[in-house]
Amino acid sequence: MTVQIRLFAMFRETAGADRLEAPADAADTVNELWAWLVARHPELDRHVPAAAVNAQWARMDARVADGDEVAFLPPVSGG
Amino acid sequence: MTVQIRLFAMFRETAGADRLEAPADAADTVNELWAWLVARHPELDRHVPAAAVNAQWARMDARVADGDEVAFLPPVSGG
Amino acid sequence: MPMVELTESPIDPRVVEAAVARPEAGAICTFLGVVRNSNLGRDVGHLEYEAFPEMAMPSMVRIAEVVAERWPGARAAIVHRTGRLEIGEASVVIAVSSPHRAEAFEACRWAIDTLKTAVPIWKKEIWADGEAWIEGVPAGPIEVPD
Amino acid sequence: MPMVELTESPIDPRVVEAAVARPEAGAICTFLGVVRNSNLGRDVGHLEYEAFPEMAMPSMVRIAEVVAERWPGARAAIVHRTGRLEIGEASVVIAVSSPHRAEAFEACRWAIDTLKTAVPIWKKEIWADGEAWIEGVPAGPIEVPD
Repeated sequence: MTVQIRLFAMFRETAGADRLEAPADAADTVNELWAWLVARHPELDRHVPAAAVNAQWARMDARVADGDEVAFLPPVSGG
Repeated sequence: MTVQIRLFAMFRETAGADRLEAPADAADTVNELWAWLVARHPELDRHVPAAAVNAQWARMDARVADGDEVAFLPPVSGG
Repeated sequence: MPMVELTESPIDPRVVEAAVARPEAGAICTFLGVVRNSNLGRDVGHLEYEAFPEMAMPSMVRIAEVVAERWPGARAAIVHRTGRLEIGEASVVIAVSSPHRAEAFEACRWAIDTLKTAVPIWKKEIWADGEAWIEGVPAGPIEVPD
Repeated sequence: MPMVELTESPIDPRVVEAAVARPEAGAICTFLGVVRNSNLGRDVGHLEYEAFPEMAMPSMVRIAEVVAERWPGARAAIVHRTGRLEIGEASVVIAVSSPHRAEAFEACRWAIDTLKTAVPIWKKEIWADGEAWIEGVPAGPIEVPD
């Protein structure tokens, strides 16, 4: 009963991991999951992420369910 | 004592020649030289040429001197 | 299906161009994003690009689809590089073909502008004396232009 | 000196692009004019291009010079084909590099628009049942854009 977290680029390097696992009861929403993550990696606190649930764009108040994969994305800079 | 005329594309095919020679006293201006040419190739009469003297853009009232090369250019369609 | 790729290998712009060539297309506009030797006054040694492939791919496919929907007769191909890139290498190549040139330029410009703001890809600059991830713009779903 | 050419041989866009690549250029916009299989509702068999080389060459050089003057840091290369061209072949390739992409797109667009209206080159369409020279616009000196 877990939620998968994926991190990229600056977030990945800051947290020192590209994937993390949170217990399913850690958060009801994307926003709460970010707070759970920041509690463990306070260096992330100054950042404002975009989020995706199961590789679909999601608002920070979107609900998170058991088995979801939630990605937190820094501002993009491709091209 | 002559003026060289150069023709391109539609004008060249209409006149059946890419180079013609006019006597230097055939025309004092580019416009008069065009009239001289049209008199010999009346099929050109419906066209409005741009002109160049010695490979430089020229107005139709520009003067023509002995030894000049005058080019008559149909509307361009490159690219 | 439009040609859309993420690749760790050098991009051949002619392959991208060829993917959009069609007998009815009179114009092809190709954009290359190239790694520059400096940015904001600092000398750049090399770049590293990272993508979230499961989102970046559908996002680039969507850009190519919008090009075909929004500009009648237009087709787009998009290839983005990932991994380590040296100065002068192409990080992204976008080719757009269309019957006439105005649409090719306009759609190609929209495609690269949108890619830079909507596709989950990040670049890190590596200098002689340090490095930093470049923070661009908050990403989100692609909006179809008017 | 900018790369500017008239050629009877197929144009290699890579060579044109390479002529403007520089370590400080982050963007290259390349335009290909391609022979289409139809125009104004008629099936085109092939095209023939004719140039007045003594004027077309300096005219194209001037376009490349204006690009470098008008758009800081921009460089242009221009190659135009002459003679017989088949469907799908490139009649003209223009590549513009610049530090950032906005200038590359804008200068490349200006260069092809200007080439089409100012350079003494003409095309003839050959159909199954006839042929005609295409009458474009009255040509004249190149004007520097604002």
